[in-house]
This record gives sequence, structure tokens and C-alpha cells, in this order.
Amino acid sequence: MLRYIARRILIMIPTLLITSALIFTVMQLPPSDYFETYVAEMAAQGEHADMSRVEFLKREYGFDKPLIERYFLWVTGFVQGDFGYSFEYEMPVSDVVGERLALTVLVSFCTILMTWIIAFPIGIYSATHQYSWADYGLTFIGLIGIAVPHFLLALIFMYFANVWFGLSIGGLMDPIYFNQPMSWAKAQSILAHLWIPVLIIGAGGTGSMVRAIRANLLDELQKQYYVTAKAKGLPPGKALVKYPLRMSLNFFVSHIGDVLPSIVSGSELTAVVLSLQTTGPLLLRALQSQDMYLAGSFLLFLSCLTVIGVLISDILLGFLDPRIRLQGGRTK
Amino acid sequence: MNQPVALPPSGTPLPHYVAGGAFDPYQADKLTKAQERVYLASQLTLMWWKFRKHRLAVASGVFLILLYGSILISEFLAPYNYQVRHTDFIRTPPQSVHFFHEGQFVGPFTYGLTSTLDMTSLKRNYAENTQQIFPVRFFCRGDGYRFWGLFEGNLHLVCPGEGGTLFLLGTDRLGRDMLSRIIYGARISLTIGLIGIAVSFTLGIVIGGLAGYYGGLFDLLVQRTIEVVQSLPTIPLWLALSAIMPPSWSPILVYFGITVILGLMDWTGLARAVRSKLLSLREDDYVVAAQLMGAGTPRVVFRHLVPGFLSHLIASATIAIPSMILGETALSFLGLGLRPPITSWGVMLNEAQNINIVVLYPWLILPVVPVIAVILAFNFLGDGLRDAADPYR
Amino acid sequence: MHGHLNEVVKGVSLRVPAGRTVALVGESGSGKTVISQAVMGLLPRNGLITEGRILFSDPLKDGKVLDIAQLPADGTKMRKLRGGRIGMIFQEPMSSLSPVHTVGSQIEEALQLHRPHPRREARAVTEKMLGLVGFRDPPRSYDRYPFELSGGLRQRAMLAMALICHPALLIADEPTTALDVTIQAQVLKLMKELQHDIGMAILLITHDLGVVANMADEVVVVYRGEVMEAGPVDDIFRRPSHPYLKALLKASPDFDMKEGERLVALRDVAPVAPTRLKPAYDNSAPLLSVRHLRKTYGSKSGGAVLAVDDVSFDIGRGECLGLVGESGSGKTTVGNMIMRARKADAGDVVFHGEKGAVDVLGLDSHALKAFRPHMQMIFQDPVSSLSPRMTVLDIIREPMIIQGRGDIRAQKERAVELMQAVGLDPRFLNRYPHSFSGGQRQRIGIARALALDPELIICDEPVSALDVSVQAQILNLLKDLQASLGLTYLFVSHNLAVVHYMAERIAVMARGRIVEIGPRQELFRHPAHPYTQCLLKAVPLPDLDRKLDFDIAMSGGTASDPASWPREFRGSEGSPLGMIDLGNGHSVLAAENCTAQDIRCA
Amino acid sequence: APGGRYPPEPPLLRTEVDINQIPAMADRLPDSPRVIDVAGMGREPGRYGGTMRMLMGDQRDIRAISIYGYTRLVVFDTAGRIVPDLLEKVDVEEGRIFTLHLRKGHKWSDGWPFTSEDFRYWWEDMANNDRLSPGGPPNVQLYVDGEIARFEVVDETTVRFTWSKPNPSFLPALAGAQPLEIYAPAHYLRMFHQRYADPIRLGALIRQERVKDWGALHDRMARSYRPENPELPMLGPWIPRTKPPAEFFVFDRNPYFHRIDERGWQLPYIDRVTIAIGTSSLIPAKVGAGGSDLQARYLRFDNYTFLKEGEQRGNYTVRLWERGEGAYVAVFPNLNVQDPGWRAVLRDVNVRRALSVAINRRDINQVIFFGLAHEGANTIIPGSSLYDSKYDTAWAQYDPALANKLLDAAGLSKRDDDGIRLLPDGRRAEITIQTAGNSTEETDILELVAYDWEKVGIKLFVRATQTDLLRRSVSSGNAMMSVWPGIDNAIPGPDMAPDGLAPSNSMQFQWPQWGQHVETSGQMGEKPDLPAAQELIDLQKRWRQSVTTEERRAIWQRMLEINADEVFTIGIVNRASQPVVVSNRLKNVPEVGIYSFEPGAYFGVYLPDTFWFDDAKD
Ligand SMILES: Nc1ncnc2c1ncn2[C@@H]1O[C@H](COP(=O)(O)OP(=O)(O)OP(=O)(O)O)[C@@H](O)[C@H]1O
Ligand SMILES: Nc1ncnc2c1ncn2[C@@H]1O[C@H](COP(=O)(O)OP(=O)(O)OP(=O)(O)O)[C@@H](O)[C@H]1O
Ligand SMILES: [Mg+2]
Ligand SMILES: [Mg+2]
Repeated sequence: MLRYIARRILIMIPTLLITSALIFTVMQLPPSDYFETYVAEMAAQGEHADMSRVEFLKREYGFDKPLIERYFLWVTGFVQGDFGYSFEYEMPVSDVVGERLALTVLVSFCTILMTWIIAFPIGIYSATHQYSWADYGLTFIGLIGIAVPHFLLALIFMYFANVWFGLSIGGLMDPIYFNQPMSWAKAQSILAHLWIPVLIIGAGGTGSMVRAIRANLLDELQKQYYVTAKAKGLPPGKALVKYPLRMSLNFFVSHIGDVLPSIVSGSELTAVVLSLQTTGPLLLRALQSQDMYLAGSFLLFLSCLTVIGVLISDILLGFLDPRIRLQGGRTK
Repeated sequence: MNQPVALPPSGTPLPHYVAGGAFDPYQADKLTKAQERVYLASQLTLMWWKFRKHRLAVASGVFLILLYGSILISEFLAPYNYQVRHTDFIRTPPQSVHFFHEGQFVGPFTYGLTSTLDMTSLKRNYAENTQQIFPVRFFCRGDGYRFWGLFEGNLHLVCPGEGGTLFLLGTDRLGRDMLSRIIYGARISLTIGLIGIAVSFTLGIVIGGLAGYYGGLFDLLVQRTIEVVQSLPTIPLWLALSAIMPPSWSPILVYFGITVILGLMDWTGLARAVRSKLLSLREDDYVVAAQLMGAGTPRVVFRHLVPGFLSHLIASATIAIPSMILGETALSFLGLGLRPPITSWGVMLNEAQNINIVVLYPWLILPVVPVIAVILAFNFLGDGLRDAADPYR
Repeated sequence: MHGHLNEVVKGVSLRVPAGRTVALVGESGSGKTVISQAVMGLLPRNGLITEGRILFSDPLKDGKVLDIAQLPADGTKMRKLRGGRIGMIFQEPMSSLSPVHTVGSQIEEALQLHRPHPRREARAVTEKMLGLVGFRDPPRSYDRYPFELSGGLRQRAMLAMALICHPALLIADEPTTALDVTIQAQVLKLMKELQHDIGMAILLITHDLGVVANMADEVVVVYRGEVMEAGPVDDIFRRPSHPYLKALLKASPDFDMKEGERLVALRDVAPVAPTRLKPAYDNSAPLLSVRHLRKTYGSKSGGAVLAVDDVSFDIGRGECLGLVGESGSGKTTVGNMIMRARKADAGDVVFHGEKGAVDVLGLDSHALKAFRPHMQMIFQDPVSSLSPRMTVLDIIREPMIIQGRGDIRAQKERAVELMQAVGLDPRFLNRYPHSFSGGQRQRIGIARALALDPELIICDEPVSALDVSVQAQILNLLKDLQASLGLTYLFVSHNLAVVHYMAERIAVMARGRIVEIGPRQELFRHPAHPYTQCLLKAVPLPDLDRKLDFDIAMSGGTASDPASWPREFRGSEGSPLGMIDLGNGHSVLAAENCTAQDIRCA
Repeated sequence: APGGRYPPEPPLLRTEVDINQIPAMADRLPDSPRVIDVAGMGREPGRYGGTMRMLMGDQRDIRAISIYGYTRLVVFDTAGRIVPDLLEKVDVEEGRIFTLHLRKGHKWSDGWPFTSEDFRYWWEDMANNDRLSPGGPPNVQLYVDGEIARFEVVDETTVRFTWSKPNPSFLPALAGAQPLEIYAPAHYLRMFHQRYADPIRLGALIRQERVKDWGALHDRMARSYRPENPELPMLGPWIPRTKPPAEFFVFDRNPYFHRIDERGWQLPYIDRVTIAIGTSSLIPAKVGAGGSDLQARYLRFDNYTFLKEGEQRGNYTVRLWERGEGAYVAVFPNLNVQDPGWRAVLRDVNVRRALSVAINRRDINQVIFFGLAHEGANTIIPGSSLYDSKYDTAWAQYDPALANKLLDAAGLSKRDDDGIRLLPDGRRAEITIQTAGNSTEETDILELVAYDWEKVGIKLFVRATQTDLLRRSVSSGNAMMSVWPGIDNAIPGPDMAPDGLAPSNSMQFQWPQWGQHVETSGQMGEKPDLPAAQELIDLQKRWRQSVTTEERRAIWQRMLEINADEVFTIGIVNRASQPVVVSNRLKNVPEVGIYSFEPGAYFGVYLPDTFWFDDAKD
């Protein structure tokens, strides 16, 4: 096992190199660059960008150097923990991201947790009570969660949460707590605001998860080994969880690695609509304004997490199913 | 049939019992021709027979067929031409159809609308004018249109009474009939997005299937590719694409292109799920059996292994559909999706992405209703298909 | 009770008194398994009890009588009974075990549910049980996964699971089909002992009349869901009166059959029309030569399993080579390697086809596909070798589709014909495999293997799940095909009578090696190897007068243990083992420096 | 202090004054503070205290504080006149010698005197430093025909800028909403400057701030327009307290601010301003919930009804100000489009006039603006002293018949079966218009324009892109037409540079190439070959050399006339309404005003330092 992990970690290096090169290339693909967007945006507000300043900044950020050189500077910096400089914020990327990361992790973590806590029981219930009224009802609610665009849900929720409960619109806390050190009141405010994003971001995910669990479980419920388990006298719940459910989790485990990147990336578009102080909107904004290093470093960080996540999910898959562990490596 | 034998009380020895009656080992064997047809029916036919029993699925199927049928004749079904503006009826709330006027049956009709402009709140208020009665007409001449952009027509299924209005779902900010826009919008919403699904599903199943089946080096390569693809930032890609898309391309074509590319990037999740499932299934005896018969890889993967995963595939397809129908919403966020005058449900909902509308003009959110309906229908259809393909039912 | 189309069990009444064994015999598909499922409250989704009672009186509860049919299927009461008071051995051990849990944990779970033990102790108890059912290395086997076990080992795991709780009633559905006779004897003895110790009642479902004769106190014969005859074992064997029972008794093969004598099946079916002509062949040249095959399985716990060790043999054209031997000795692995279903570690397999010799292990994938139709295989596990999501029609048609034989119509016609040949109702063609009884599934597998008219068929326990009458029918069919088409078989079986009936030559395997090989008569009359001798002694005969002496036969697990063999047959540092020719094509594995004479005397 | 009564200290500063952390008000103010006659403006002198909450969509929007604060050396007043603000006075000789007199005793927000040294530091150590500004002083307004200003320090509070020729754009640039900055807090910035700083401490600072070298450090620390450095001494009414990145920015009153009201109370009245950053699309909703005390940015006209309904709940009033662009939305035919066929067509004045008169502006105004906007061309609006309705109405009437006639005259008389006109080269007259798609209003207007144009045989396709890509494709000549707001500054006085009316830079959507030609003095771009455009360039040149206001007025009028007549850009409506949400507690915010960046700095000319809260606790 250890050898396997070591080998996989070695393979990560070329993967990440390729990924970083691709990210860098793709970031260069749009015909314009950060400064052009910047100038254009200033102009949209009637302001004029100081062209000599733009020239100054371009030089500062090494835009006069050849692409390859910039790439290598970036990648080597990344390895040393220097993630580059954000054009837009004019400060090191790590400083820009730093603050938001904690909140992002909080929101994503709660969301994922909620998704699982809700989706598993419902999925199992739906599968074991297929075509009962409850199954139909839960299906319906779940599908609405998938079908209604998040931004609409978000708007509606926020508006009525404001009108009815007096919650401030958008954001993860009352504005007065911004920039303040963590305190009990601040934590309370965060908790009071957390449920809307968690609910909205989680709605679609939960719905999908319920459907997937239900479908996968239905397949396993008929298998003979489940009968065996019942014949042993296992209580149905336990038998269900230990045998068919475990087998049906294959799909789930194969995606579990995605949790890692998604925990720090924060659901972008929804977070924007909800005006969350998470990394999602930051990344989106950086991508749109072509704030290369901010976006690039963040993406590369995400892809590191993806790669690690894939590894984790592969290891877990092996544990879940010894057939994969003991025979999966072989080529047919 | 024999009468059940009474068992002796426990403790006493079992008496020797011999069943009476004739014994014919060949009894009931031969098949009639008609029976043979039934028993030799192909698996698809069998599935169809099973599917028919699933009433909700059949209803959903019919609903979808009707819906897809409707996009062939949207122009005829819509009471108005979706582009025609009614400057006097901007943001009219949904109008109701009445049948009785002052207690008297008149048949379906609408009252006239009078609008007043509230200059302090800058809002248009509409009131029914019960003096004016406009009976709804059927199979009637109304707004002109070009049927599929080819030839002129003006026949509609329903039209407002002469001089009246029939805004069943209200009008939007330019005074266009919402119902008509929804009916036209189905054309794009029900077609283009699904192509993306098709692309990503095909790729996901094929690539994931092969990786899971072959394992080893191929699997390794595929997995690394997946990691790389998942890491690719889409937004700069779109930005670049939107810059290089020829300006002469129509927005639909551009959108179509983007959907396909979206599909090309979106296969990874499914591929991983398929792969890991196949990794555990591929050692089963029936796979070996198929190989021993000389079945090639495609056959083993798609005939034997993937069907074992069908439930998941169907479920993920139904889950993916909404994101594709509404795909343009996310894209228009970046200025890349469809835009007016092209109408789709996503475009309409995108226009509704506004606090004003949620609070003041909620009927503009109505396009979610068809979206939900379609998704429910696809879902129940999927359920039906799943069950039809399920050997255990 | 009703299936969704048909009534499969119609008014069956039987009883199983405490401390006694009732054997339930009957034709394959006659509803035996369904009866046992009903008792356990585990009927499949599309089945239900329409009328009748199932009364269970637990000796521990002073015979309070419970009607199981009335209990909610998954209720607490039922659960207490299941596993704890009523143990069940499923017919298909292969698929009845969860593939993702170790066998030990699955067995221990049953123990913990009904007879809770501290953790460590539980493991010890489980390991002891594994040893009792004949696992060679219990501590290691505890941690192995079902797919790492041979068919017989899995069946033993099932047995262990059912017995570990000391149930009041044991329902054993074909508990020994995958076991060689020595282990079978060991297991049967274990059951008898338990019965004796705790007064366990046994409902034994089996096709093997030998086992019935040796185990049962009472016998119930069912046919098409109805009881045909029931009574004490004496009455049944000595005074069979129903034509079906008579036919059954007549249909079982035994060692006393004469050369060329045919089994009498219950019904005769028209033989399948061959799709090719019988080639003219020279009987002496081997069709298949296997040389020095070797296979080692790596295992999770690090220890590798040497499953097949230096196996060589030839099969002549039109010949049937029987392969018998200890369960877990590598028979299936050999078959798999010949078929290229598993990679051989070393060795050669040469197939002398019409177009010259083919190096089977060396074929590239393209050539392999073209070569496939020449060899087919009948799988030991009839459940898992059928695609669960294909109808029987598609399953049987599939080889023809792949190899492009005939059009759809022709394929369908052939499918009907094959179904009839293996004694299945063509009406079943559009059902899915899971809705068949064990024997029916096995016959589907046979029909599929026959579909392509191969030259060589590797039959891995082809008739183990069949009752004797159907078995006779299938065996006759195979023999007819052999005669008319010159088909060649590698016939793996634990049922020595069947092998005796089918095979011209027989090879005996133990511990991954062929220990003895020779013509049938020779081998049966003068078994040279101690393991072969044990085997022959352990065969249960369907004859009340020649009951098996369990104690003699009970060399069980040790029969295959080289330590128990005379010195000549044990390999040692100085004298490696080799095949010693005893004449008449009879050879035996013994120390290379021994002579035929030494061996005869040993 | 006037009135003899000693004015109270603002509550925020009282403790600090009490413990002598900062001097008392009299010592904080310059010797001669700028006195704002609040009552004279028709407003009410106020009270100290309170926090003014504002919402913004992006962290960079915190520059709103420098804009709304509108503290410049000289500023525009509401009448468009330039008056001294930070300066005590300016002397201008021959339009070329500018002597700037600082207020004696004026102090930076950290209490350090504001003197000529701060100008010298900027001029010598920043603008003329090779590292900080490699090409010499960066700002164009400091050059006249390529000649750089001569700078001299006259005395401690007087500096002088001199050119050999008149430089009429110097003072307007100093008064700009985004001003020309020619001074910097020398005493603070020295510690980042290689020339002055102790190398060891400088090195430490560079490492601490994680920048490349002292140049980058200095650059970062010295930025004042977007106040990201809370340490940087400033002169505006509120000074930053928050270091980005943050979601919430606090600005506290500047204890040394140089303005007082007529009672001698130091301005600003309001102690504290906060800016919360959040998604811009949510701002209307938040405002409607009473989340802002003064808000106009990110509110659009179509939010009005929603905001109006929330007045009670949010305790605010929505007012409608007038927007100060030349056109809310204007269509810019690209005279430098690459396609030769279209170039010829678009350069034909008849075509532009026809396209303009083909638009039913009334309809658009009614549908989208409830008739509240003004239908007219892209030109200046009545707030300007140069306004004349003839510029406004020229070719802005709705007259499809005329449009048809003009188009026929322009050689587009042939039509195909669909009724679409054909270009002289036989192609269909299909125009693709590019837009940055910023608002639904814009999209809707385009849709209505398309509808109108189709009636005269011109087909319009709309294509949306990103703002930067739009600029790119316009200046490269790929875009044939684009959409953008009209003239930035539609209430100019004659003393403001008429740059927007003539080709002057490459960002102009109607003639990007010509603009670039002028901008680069003929090195890049295309030479204008349209007589009218050439005349505009000449006029602009003349303006640059003009000395008197009268001369400039004449030039302005001629340029406006040409623009109106040639219809280089097609304005649709102007003077559109801008909702301004004002908390009911906030006093002195004008009922009506003009909302424009240039001139006026949005709220800036209305002196937000004189706004106050009536519930502020004193
Ligand atoms: N799930 C099912 N659905 C439909 N028919 C079934 C199902 N299970 C069993 N049957 C049918 O019921 C009949 C009795 O099956 P059962 O498994 O009890 O036979 P059996 O006596 O155990 O035979 P064998 O000895 O071959 O195992 C068979 O004809 C079989 O096809
Ligand atoms: N996939 C595997 N991994 C590890 N060990 C295996 C695997 N398959 C089989 N074995 C081991 O190899 C040995 C031979 O197995 P094989 O299935 O060939 O036995 P068999 O002779 O067919 O026995 P039976 O008569 O019980 O079917 C057994 O000890 C078994 O446990
Ligand atoms: Mg059975
Ligand atoms: Mg085997």
C-alpha cells in the first residue's frame, strides 16, 4: 500500500507539471490581458486609466519577459510557496486568499455535511420504499432543488429571510462584524447567515445525490449476498448498510476526491449571487479580470487538491472493494 | 392437484405416502406458434412491455413527446408572435380567462385591460375593465410569423378577441407575451443543451468504460487526463472562445459550439464513476464467459458491464438535464450565453435574476415551471426505463 | 404460492422432527429452493405465499409453536429465528457471499449476532469452525475474500456460517455439491455430530441419492411443486412406488455400470442437430496437450497460493478426460488457463486443430478471437457466469452473434433447440437468469457452451446442480455429441460415478498437482496413489446396505495431506517427485527413484 | 472663529483632544480655512457625528471616498467654475504661468505641515525619478506641444509651474474627479525612497511587504486615489482605517481637514463612513432593506419601483437625479471599420443621419424610462453654459420617411425580397453591433432600435462581448458599430478640454484609428481624411493654445455644431434618471442634482462633508 501511494505521489509530479502548463496557457488564451480589462473597466466608469502607470505595472509584473520565462518563474515560485502577485489587489496572492479560505471551508464543509446527512437517509429510504408516496414526494422536492436555478432560489430566500427574519441580505455575517476578530456575537451572526448558502448550494447537490444513491442501491438490493445477510438474522437496517449500501457506494467513493477541491473553491456562481466572502467569487472575478497569478495559483492549488483527492478516492475504493484493490491494477 | 397430506403428529414415524394420479414426464411442453413469438421476443420488446406497465413513466414519455412535438409548431401554438411588443401592456400580470359574465355563460373570454401609470412609484397598474368582453378565438388569424423562418403564416391555435388581449402568463418588460415566449423558448431549451449531455455521456461512458475494463497503464493515463481536464479553467477558455468565434456566426451557432465544448469538458465525473464500477465488475464470471466466446472489448464493456451500471447512468442523465437546459444562465453571466432576441427558458430566467422581478413581477419567474416539469418528466421516464431494464422486477 | 406467472409450489407438506434428517429430493426446478426460502421468509420480491402454514417449534422454548408464514418477513421475531435458530446453506455459495467482506468476518458476524463472544474469542471460534469444515489454514483463510476461494471452499464457508450458531433447524440446500467426496464425508459427519450433540433437525436438499441414503431418516420426493412420495428412508430406497422415484433411482450412475451402458433418463429428448459434420480423426493423436502448467496467486496477506503446479496431460480427439480431485486443488484454475481466462505463469497448451497445432497461450488477441469457437467452457458457478441483465435468449444467442453464425431467425431457432436439448422449457427464453433454479441455470450454461459446436468443451462441474434424472439426460446428450461430432471433453467433477460414466481416462489432482492419471477401469480398479484410494473409499453410494463408514472416510482434510501418505509419495529434498508409469497409460506421482513395483506394494 | 463662539470638538476626536493626543481644532485648521457657507447654499448647518454606510460591488470601489470627498487643489463648483480648495489661491498669467498658493498652517491628516516640499518631492523624487517614472513626468497635462513644465518652489507655501505656451487644460486637470496629482506627503514617503531612506530599514520594509524593490514599495505606499494604505497621510474629509483585502472599509474623519462651515465648525459633519463590499447585483436589494445611507452607484433606473416600495421599511427616500452623460446609450458607427464597403457607407453623413432619424426615441423613452429621460442626440445637456437646444435636436427627430430618403440618396436604394437594403457592393445591409452588455436596459434599447431600423431596411444583429474585447475589436476595426454611453462630460464649461468631440485618443469608438493618430502625434493609427474630422482636430488644437474663455467658447460651439450636424455618434436618450437613495436621517443631500463623474465627482460637488445625520448624538 505504501509503495502504491509513493508511486502515485511520484506520478503526481508530471501530472501537475502538465496541468500547470495548461493552466498557464489557457490563462494566456484570451486575446486581452489584465491591463486591458482594467483599462476597459475604468473607462466604463468614465475614468481614464493612467497609461504610464499601466506600463509601469506591466514592467513590474514582468510582462516584458517571454512567456516561457514567466511560466518558469511562476512554477518555481509556486513550489517555494510564493504564489505570485495579484494585479488587482496589488498584493501577494496568499494574502488575498488567506482570509477567505477559512470561511470557504466553513461554508463548503457545512454544505457537504448537510448534503450527506440529508441525502443518505433519504436516498436509502427512497430505494427501499420505491414508489411509495414518500418516495415520490422526496423525489419531487429533490428535483425542484436541482431544477430551480440557484440564483433565483438565492434571491428569493435572501429577500424573504430579510423581510421575515431581518437577516442582512447576502454575505455570511452582519456587515458590522466584517474585519472584526472572531467573537461570540460574530460567530452567532455567521451561524444565523450560514443556513441560506448551505441550503441553496446544497439543494442541487442533495437532490442529485439522493437520486444517485437511490438508483445505485436499487441495483444492489436484489443481490443474493443481501439475502444471505438477512438469513443470518441481521436486522434489516444493519444488513442494508453493511452489504448493499456499501456496494452501492462505489460511485460515491469515486467522487469523494472531488470534495477536497470543492471544499476550498466554494461554489462560485452561487457564492457570487449570495455575496459570500468566500474564495469562489474571488476566483471568478480573478478569472474574468484576468488577474493571472491570482487565478492561476488558485487553480493550480485546486488541481493539487484534485490530484490528491483522486488518490484518496482510489485508496478508499480499494478499501471499499477488495476486488479493485487486489486485481484492479492489472491490465485486461 | 393433490390435496395436501395431513402430517402425522411429531414423534410418530412418517407413513409412506405415495401420490396418486397419472405421471407424465412430458406433460405440458409443446409451444404454439403464437406463444413462441412471445417467448422469443427480443429484450427490447420485453423492456417495452414492462415499460408500458409503468403508468407514470408512460405519462411522462407522452408529455415529453408532446412537448417535443410542440416545438415543431411553436408558431401555431403560441397566441402571439414572441417578438411582438405591446407597448401599452408592459409587465401585465397574468390575465385570467372568464367564462361567465354577470352570471351568464359566454364561453372563454377576457376582459379589457386599462392601464394607469403611477408616476410616483413608476409602476404600471392594470385593472380589468368589465365593460369590455373579448371572447377568445380558436384556430384564428393573429400575429404574423415566419414558420421555421421559411414561410409566412398567421394561423394560431388561440388568439385574443379582436381588440382584446390574452396574456395568460402576463407580459415582460417590453410587453411581450410570456406564454408565447415560453412556447418558443422550448425550441432551444429542449434541444441544444441536450447535445452537451449526449457528448459528455458518450465520452464519459466510453473512456471510463475502457479505463475500467483495461485497467493498468491505460487506466493510469486516463486518470491523469481526467485530473488535468478537471483542472482546466473554463472561464478563460470561454473568453478566448468568444473572442475567436467568427462574428458572422449566429448566437445560436456560437451557443451550440459552446455547449459541445462544455460537453467535451464535462465527461470526467461520469468517466470516473464508470471506471471504478467496472474495475470491480470486470472480474465477474460472466465477463470471463463473454471473453471466452470471443467477445471484443466493446461488446464486453457495453453489452455486459455497462448495463450493470445503467441505473446510475440514467440517474446521472436525469440529474444533468437541468444544468444543460439552464446552461446558458451560467454562461450569460459571462456574457457568453444566448441573448435576446433569441428566447429560451434559460434566457428568460436569466432576465428574472433580479430582485425587482422577484418582488414586483413574480410571473416573470414562471419559466421555472416548464423546467421543473420537463425535469420531472425526464426523471420519471428514467425511472420507467430503469425498471424496464431491471431484470429483477 | 404464486410466482408472477406461475404457481411453483403447490400444496407441499412436510415435517422435520428435531434431531432427525429429512431429505428433500426432486427434479431440478421442482421448487425445493423455494420451499426453503419460504421457511426462512426470504422469498424473492416477485414471490409470495398464497396459502399454507409454516410451523416452527423451538426446542429451547419448550416447543412453543410459531407460524412463520404469518410473521412479518423482516420483523424482530423472524430475525431472531433466522441464522440463530434456523440456519440456511444456500445453493449457490459462490454468489451468496459478499465479495467485499472477508469470509471470516461474514461468518463471525453470524456468530456475534446469535451467540455473542468477545472479539478475540469470536475469531478463535470462527477459525475453529473453518477448520472443522475443512479449511486447511484457518487463520489465513479467515482473511481471504470469497473471490479468492475455489468453489468448494466457498461452499465450506457457507456451511461454517450456517453451523456456527448451532441452529435448531438447518436447511442445507445442496450443501456438498462443490466438495470432493473426502471433504463431503467430513462435512456430513460434522453435521451428524452436531445433530447428535444439540439435537439439530436437518432439512437436506440434495440430488445425490448417495448422500440421501447415508444421511436421511426420512425422504420427501417432490416433482413440479408437488410431493410425489414421502416416507422413511427405508421405504423409499427399498420400496419405491411412484414412477418418478423409480425413474430417479434408475437414473443415477454407479460404478457397476457396464461399458457402453446408457443411463436411463426420465425423459428422452431429441438430440440437437449438429451444425457441422463429424471430422474424421485419428484417435491416438492428442487434441490438446498441456505441459507444465503452473499458477501462483498472490494474496493480500502476502502469502502466495501455489494453485497449480506443473500440470501436464493430453486429451485425445473425441476423448473425455475426467479431472477429479480435492476441492481447491486447482482444477478450475487449470481449465481457466487452458481457456486463456487466466494467465498461466508457465507452461504450454497446444491445440491440434484441423489447421495444425495452435499454441493457445501464445495467440494474440485477434487470433484468439478466431480460435475461441474451438474451445468452450461450462462454468462451475452457474449464477455468476450468466450476465444478470440479459435474457436467456440473448445469453444463448450471444456466442452465435459474436461469431456471426446465422441470421436472427436461425439463431432463435437454435436457441429453442438447445433449450429443449438441455431439458428446459423454451418458454423460459425471455426470463432473466436470476429467476431460475440452480439446475436450470447450469443447463443454460451448458446450452450456451454447445451453441458454437466447439471441438473441446471444458466442463467444470457441469451437472453438480442437477437431479439424477436430468443429469442422466445431460450426460447422455454430451455422450451423444461426443459420438456424433467427435466432441472432446475435459470433465471436472466431484461425482466419481459421473466421471466414471463419462470419462475414458481420469486424472486425479491434489494440492495443485496431478497425482494420478490413467484409464478409467485401471484407476478405479487399481488406484495407486493414497489420495485416490481415499477418494474411492469416501464415495457415498445410494444403497442402504453399503453405507459409508464415516470414520474410515473421515480421513477428510488429511487425505490430501502429503504427511499422511507413505514415504514414496512424499517429495523430499533428495528425491523429487515425478510421474511413474505403471503401464496401460496409468501413471502416478511418486518419488522419481521409485519403481512401479514399489508403488504397487506401498 | 467667526461669531466669536468657540465651536465644539467633534465627538470622535474629543478624547484625543482631551488627552492632548491631537491639538485642539483651532490648531488643526489652516490659518485661513476654506469656509463653506452651508446656509448660503440653501442648506442647514449640521451637527457632528454618525456613520454613513455605503455599499460597493468591488474592493477597488473604495476610491469612491476620494471621489465623493472631492478634495483637490482646485475644484469645480456646481456652476462649473474652478475655485481654489486646498489652495488658497491660484495666479494665472498669460494662461501659461501658474502660481499656486498653499494655505499656511495646512496639515496632512497626520498633523504634518502641507508645504511646497511636498510638491518638490513629487516633482523631483517621483515624477522625475528613473525608477518610479522612467519616461519622465507621466501626465500629459504637464506637457504643451511636447514641452514639459518648469517647476519652481517660490517659498514654503508657494510653487509655480511655467510653460512657454498657454496650457488651458492644467487647472481643469487639477480639478478633475480623477485629478492630476502633483504633490505627495514627502515626510512619509521618504522612508520608502532610496534617496532618503536608511538602506537597512528600507530592506526590511521591502521584505515585510513582500515586494521586489524599493520602487515597487514606494509605488504601493504612495497611491492616494484608491486609498489602500491607511498609513498614507491624506488631505480629504475622511481617511481610510482599513487595510485591504477586506469586505468592509471604515473611513474616519480627518482631524486636519481644511474646510469649516460658516459657524466655524470643522467639516465634515459626519464622523465616519463605511463601505461594505458585496456582489453588485445584490446592492439594490440591500439598499431596499435600508442597508445604505447614501447610494447611487449600482442602482439603476429599473430598480426605482422596487426601491420606492421599500422606502417605509428601509427608512429612506429615493430621489431621481439626472445623469450627466451626453447619452445614456449611444450608437457608435466605426468610421475606421476594416470592411471597405461598410467604411464607405458609414462615412457617408447621410447614412448616419438616416440611422439617427430612423430611431423612434419617444417609444424607447416611454417603454424604458416612463418618459422621464430626454430624447436627443449625444451632446451636452442644459446644465452646461454652452448648451443650445439645436445640438440636441439635430437629427434626433423620428422621421422614417426622411431616413428612407437619405438612405436612398446614399446609394442604398436597392432592397432584397425581405425588404433589406443592399449595399453598393450587393451585400445585405446587415449591421452587427457589439456591446459589452452591461444592462438589460441597453439590451432592450438595442432591441427596439433593431426594430426601428428594420423598418427602413437595415438589419441589426447584436453581439455581446466583454468590455475589453469590445474595445479591442473596435480599435482594430473589426467591429462595425458599438454601443456605449455618450460624451462623458455633458455639462462642460468652455474652460474644459473638448477632447471628447474630436479625434484625440484610441479609445474613441467612432474613430479609434484617427484618435490614435492624434494621440501618438502621427506615429500610429490612420490620418483622418474626413474634412469634418480634420476640422475638429484643428479646433481642438486651437483650444489648447487659447488664452481667453471667450475664444474657447467659440471653439466649443463650433465643435458641438459639427458633431451635431455630422452625427458621428447616434445618441438615443440623455438626462436619464439616476435613483439616489438617501436615508431619511441624512440631511443636506440635494433633492435634485446631476449624477456624473466628470465634472462633479458624483456627490463630490455637492460637498458630502456638509451632509449630516439628524439623529447624531452630539
Ligand atoms: N425469482 C423467480 N421468479 C420466477 N420464477 C422463479 C423464481 N425463482 C424460482 N423460480 C421458478 O420456480 C421454480 C422452482 O425453483 P427452485 O429454485 O425452487 O427449484 P429447485 O427445486 O431448487 O431446483 P434446483 O434443484 O435446480 O435448484 C423453477 O421453475 C424456477 O424457474
Ligand atoms: N483469484 C484468486 N486469488 C487467490 N487465490 C485464488 C484465486 N482463485 C483461486 N485461488 C486459490 O487457488 C486454489 C485453486 O483454486 P481452484 O478454483 O482452481 O480450485 P478447484 O480445484 O476448482 O476447487 P473446487 O473443486 O472447490 O472448485 C484454491 O486454493 C483457491 O483458494
Ligand atoms: Mg434449488
Ligand atoms: Mg473449481
